[in-house]
Amino acid sequence: MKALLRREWLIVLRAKGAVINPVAFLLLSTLIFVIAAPDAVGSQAVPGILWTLVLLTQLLALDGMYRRDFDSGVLEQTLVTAQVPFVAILTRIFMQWLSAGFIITILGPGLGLMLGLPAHVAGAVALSMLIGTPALSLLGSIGASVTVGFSRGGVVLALLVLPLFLPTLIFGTGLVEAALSGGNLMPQIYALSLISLVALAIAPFATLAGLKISLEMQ
Amino acid sequence: MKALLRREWLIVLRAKGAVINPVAFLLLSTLIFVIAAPDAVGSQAVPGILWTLVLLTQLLALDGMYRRDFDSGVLEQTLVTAQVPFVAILTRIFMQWLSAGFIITILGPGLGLMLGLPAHVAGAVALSMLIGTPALSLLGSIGASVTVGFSRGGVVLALLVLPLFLPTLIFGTGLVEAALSGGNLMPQIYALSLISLVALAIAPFATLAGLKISLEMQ
Amino acid sequence: MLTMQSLVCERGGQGLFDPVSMAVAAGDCVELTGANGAGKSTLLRTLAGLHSRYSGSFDSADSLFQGHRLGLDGLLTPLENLAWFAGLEKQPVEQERFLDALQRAGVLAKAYAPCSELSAGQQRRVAMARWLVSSRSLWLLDEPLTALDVSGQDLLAQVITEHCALGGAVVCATHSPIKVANKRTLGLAFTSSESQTGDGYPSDDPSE
Amino acid sequence: MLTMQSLVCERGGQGLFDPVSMAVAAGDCVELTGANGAGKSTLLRTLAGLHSRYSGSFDSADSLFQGHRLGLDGLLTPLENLAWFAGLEKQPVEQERFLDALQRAGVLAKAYAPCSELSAGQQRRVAMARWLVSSRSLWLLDEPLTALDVSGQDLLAQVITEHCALGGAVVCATHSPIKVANKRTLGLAFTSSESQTGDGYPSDDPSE
Amino acid sequence: MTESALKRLWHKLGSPRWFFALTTSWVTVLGWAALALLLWGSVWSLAFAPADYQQGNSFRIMYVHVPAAMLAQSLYIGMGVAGFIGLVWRMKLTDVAIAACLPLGTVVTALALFSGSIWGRPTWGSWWEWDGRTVSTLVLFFLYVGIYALREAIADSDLRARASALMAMVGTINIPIIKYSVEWWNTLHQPASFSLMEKPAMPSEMWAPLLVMVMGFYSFAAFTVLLRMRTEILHREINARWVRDWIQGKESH
Ligand code: HEM
Ligand SMILES: Nc1ncnc2c1ncn2[C@@H]1O[C@H](COP(=O)(O)OP(=O)(O)OP(=O)(O)O)[C@@H](O)[C@H]1O
Ligand SMILES: Nc1ncnc2c1ncn2[C@@H]1O[C@H](COP(=O)(O)OP(=O)(O)OP(=O)(O)O)[C@@H](O)[C@H]1O
Ligand SMILES: [Mg+2]
Ligand SMILES: [Mg+2]
Repeated sequence: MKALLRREWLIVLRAKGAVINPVAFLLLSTLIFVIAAPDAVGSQAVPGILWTLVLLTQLLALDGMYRRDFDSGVLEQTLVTAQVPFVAILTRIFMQWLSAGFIITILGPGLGLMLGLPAHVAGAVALSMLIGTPALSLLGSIGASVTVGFSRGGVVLALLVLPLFLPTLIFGTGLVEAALSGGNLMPQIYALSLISLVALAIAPFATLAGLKISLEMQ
Repeated sequence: MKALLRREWLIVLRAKGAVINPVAFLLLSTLIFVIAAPDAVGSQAVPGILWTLVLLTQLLALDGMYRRDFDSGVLEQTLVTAQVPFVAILTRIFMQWLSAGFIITILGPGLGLMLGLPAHVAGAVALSMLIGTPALSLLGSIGASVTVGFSRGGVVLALLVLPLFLPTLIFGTGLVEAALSGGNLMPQIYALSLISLVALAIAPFATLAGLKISLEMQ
Repeated sequence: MLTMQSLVCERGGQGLFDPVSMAVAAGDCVELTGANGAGKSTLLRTLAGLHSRYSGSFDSADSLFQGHRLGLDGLLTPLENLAWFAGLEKQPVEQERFLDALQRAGVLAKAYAPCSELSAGQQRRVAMARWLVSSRSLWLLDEPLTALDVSGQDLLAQVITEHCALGGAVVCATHSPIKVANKRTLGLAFTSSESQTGDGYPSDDPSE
Repeated sequence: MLTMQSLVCERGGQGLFDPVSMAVAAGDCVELTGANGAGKSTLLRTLAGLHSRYSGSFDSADSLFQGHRLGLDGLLTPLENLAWFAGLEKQPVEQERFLDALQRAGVLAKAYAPCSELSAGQQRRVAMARWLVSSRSLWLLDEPLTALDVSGQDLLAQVITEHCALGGAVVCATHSPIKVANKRTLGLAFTSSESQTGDGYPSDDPSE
Repeated sequence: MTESALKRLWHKLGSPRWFFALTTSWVTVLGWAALALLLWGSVWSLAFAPADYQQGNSFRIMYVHVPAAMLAQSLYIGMGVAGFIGLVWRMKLTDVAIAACLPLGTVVTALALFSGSIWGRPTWGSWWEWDGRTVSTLVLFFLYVGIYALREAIADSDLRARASALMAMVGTINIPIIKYSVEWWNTLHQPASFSLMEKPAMPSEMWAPLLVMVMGFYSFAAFTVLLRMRTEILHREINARWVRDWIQGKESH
């Protein structure tokens, strides 16, 4: 367990890309958006725009989730050697979340301001992302595990997971909107937590199955 | 030349993913957008939104542009064996455009309608993408060639090329907006064509240089 | 340690080789031979649990698997790779042991360089160091001689001999004989056709 | 066909081996030997123009390069891969020649299967078929014996012998001698230290 | 039923021959039922059912739209169930079921979307409105496309089977969540005009034909799926003894 976490951590350190880049991508695409559609800034649509960008960022970060380990044979070793692969899988998912969802959570409020959200909803933005992004990492992991064997995984992955991301998107957006309109946040909070929990329940098993399938392709 | 084109074509046929998927991804992300931000539909911001999504689609399609050939050693062979690697590179870029930019062009008007653009600007949308997307493929190829050696290319790539995409984005959006406001389209058309031509002039050389650098990493 | 009963690995619903039955006991070193495409790698992957399309049955102890892909993380140094692997096996992380293993494998000089900057043979040697660290008794090795220089090939023979002497067992696919004293050989061939039912259905007892 | 004057490949600003000077003429078969990490692959990549960090100079004819990575597209069949390669060399696409080559290499049976579904040795054999198709006279081969079964190794020796007999030349990095009649050997070693300028600067005349 | 008995049943189901024998009668019945119901239903609904007092005849699209929409969802859930069975009991036949449901489901979903938007023209005054049901149907469509792309990408039949089974299951788990979330979302900013989407209190002479059409659609689906499964069985078992006997039996008639 400790050794696994250590490795993940080292990789994050070495391939700094993994950490810095989701940040940069999110910032850049927000920027692009602001440049391309200035009329949208400060509009009703901002929460939705923000969450759409979060989704796409997650998507981009997902693609590499298992690819390196698959190509190098590290994945084989993990499944053959580890007594309980779930630990390894959960570790990986956790790190993926740390290097994407968590950072997104930290950036979220700032981007909100960039897009013209009032400061008083910053908390809500952060909260929505904090309890929403785990679901993205967990569900995304399933899609990544099934597509890692493909030559052109990228977009099949997108196809598979984007529909699964939809509920998170809706409730995440809803939470921010509710905060904007000063409504009650509880329903969205419950819903998001529920989704993340369901995802947590199925993701490890589904991912394991997916990885096994991908490994059999060799 | 013929043989090269044939190979590219076969690959597109085999990895159908490459063709069907940019389509699906573009549709999906537009869908997501509309769901997340219904208030933006039919708003002033639509041209910008549309082009932002096109950019992100291109980005996702770019990642795999040279990766497979790099990992399999096909790239080595091309550079060592081909008298003029430019031909090979241009072939690849062209196919990438066919399987992404061209399809985007075909879809564009439909998506415009989806996002609530009036039907009479459909032509302008298609035009903007027809002369805009080549620049994306060409400039994107440069970024892809430099990052193909990286373990986690995906997001570095995004970082490198998104800024290059900005001018295309701006004028593409501008063209559609001009059509909306019934203004004169010529300036944007010239600008977009110019960008694409400049990109066409530098992309092959830059890509070749990038690929050589990547290959030296081994 | 490993027993196979009329085991046949399948690809695309086709049996690859004649049914294999064999019992590998502690101390055995089995050389797995066969022409290119005979099914050696597939068999090893099956025994390692990475390939589930087979008929017949087998029963094996926890194994160490070394496939065509080495399973080293290019971003990490040999030391870090060993530490990670030990962690997978729930072993304590003791740098000295790892350094000894690397020294034995002859890549101590590269202990602190990222694995992606090692030559083909050097990476192979790091993989060998991993076997030395591992606590598994059954080794499944796929063409371990690849990319090893002469000294490396001798070293490999030594390592295997010792492992068997210590009560381990090795199944090793190879095309050029390994210099191990009393080894057994398992040849894969495809002669008979009744193993080739070709109906595309899984055996009734996937025994999993 | 190939001449090297006191050539030293560098990695991280360090010379890898003692300066190499050699002239390879038509008909020569040169075996490139050296311990793991000696720099064989790097030297071959340099000669192929894939590695530009070296001192000294060399001058070589158009070459066919076979590195650790085979250069086959897994999505395409062997036939299609050969056709693509012939196209790269601006050769006409003649299925018969390709089929002959595949037959010679012993993978005719897989001519129409995607290369990703070939075994390690079968892929090696397809690569060999590519040499047969190629029109290049200088072959740079990096450990071509890898994954080949016994018959494949004999075949390789034959192919190389013939190529040299027809006025070609072969430089071949290997750890186990290839059964070719009158071959020369080029051993890479790192003894002296003055080749190791270690100043990290590229040579002044990369001669490109 | 005890665990072991269940296992035996599944193994029996898994044995193609048994399945084939069992379903022989079913196909014919379902086939004719589908034909009859669809004919009867369409004639009834198009010709005899009374026109809607406010929508006029455009409402008759309902007789295609609603069955299509319902079937679209049922087929996906069917795929999920088949996937589950296939993964747990390693039953190859279930993949044939998935392979059969997939194109049918995609087409039917498209039909629901298409008919819906045609219907939307007269009633909403626009081809498309963003609303709970429209969105969840659209997402359903993409779930289908996703699995389709997945199947396209995998060559080996066995792995294709397992992968698509897995994703079908995951998707099925998510369908209720998607539906719920989307319905909830649509209450957030729903244009008023959607009262029409609520089940209209239809007079019986309006919904009776609808019922017939729904049954027709479902039996047609069951018919095609079974048929494909049986053809696939024959295809795979072609050199098995019982198949030859069966074929001879056919010819002798
Ligand atoms: C593209 C647009 C549309 C889509 C995607 C769509 C989708 C659906 C779906 C998923 C259902 C639920 C079927 C079930 O019970 O499981 C449904 C039912 C229904 N739809 Fe639509 N619909 C669309 C447009 C329309 C329009 C324009 C009307 C008429 C004004 C309409 C009227 C109905 C009715 C009456 C039902 C049956 C009520 C019920 O079963 O609860 N739909 N539609
Ligand atoms: N990508 C790289 N980056 C940095 N150093 C490298 C890289 N690849 C190899 N090296 C170093 O360069 C030296 C020569 O490597 P090379 O692969 O040429 O050796 P080799 O003779 O081919 O060894 P082998 O017999 O194992 O294939 C080795 O010491 C290796 O550590
Ligand atoms: N991923 C795959 N998909 C389909 N068929 C495959 C795949 N990999 C290998 N095969 C086929 O299965 C057979 C056995 O392959 P395998 O790799 O086990 O042979 P091998 O004995 O290891 O050969 P080699 O000595 O070349 O390594 C070969 O005929 C090959 O064509
Ligand atoms: Mg093998
Ligand atoms: Mg080498």
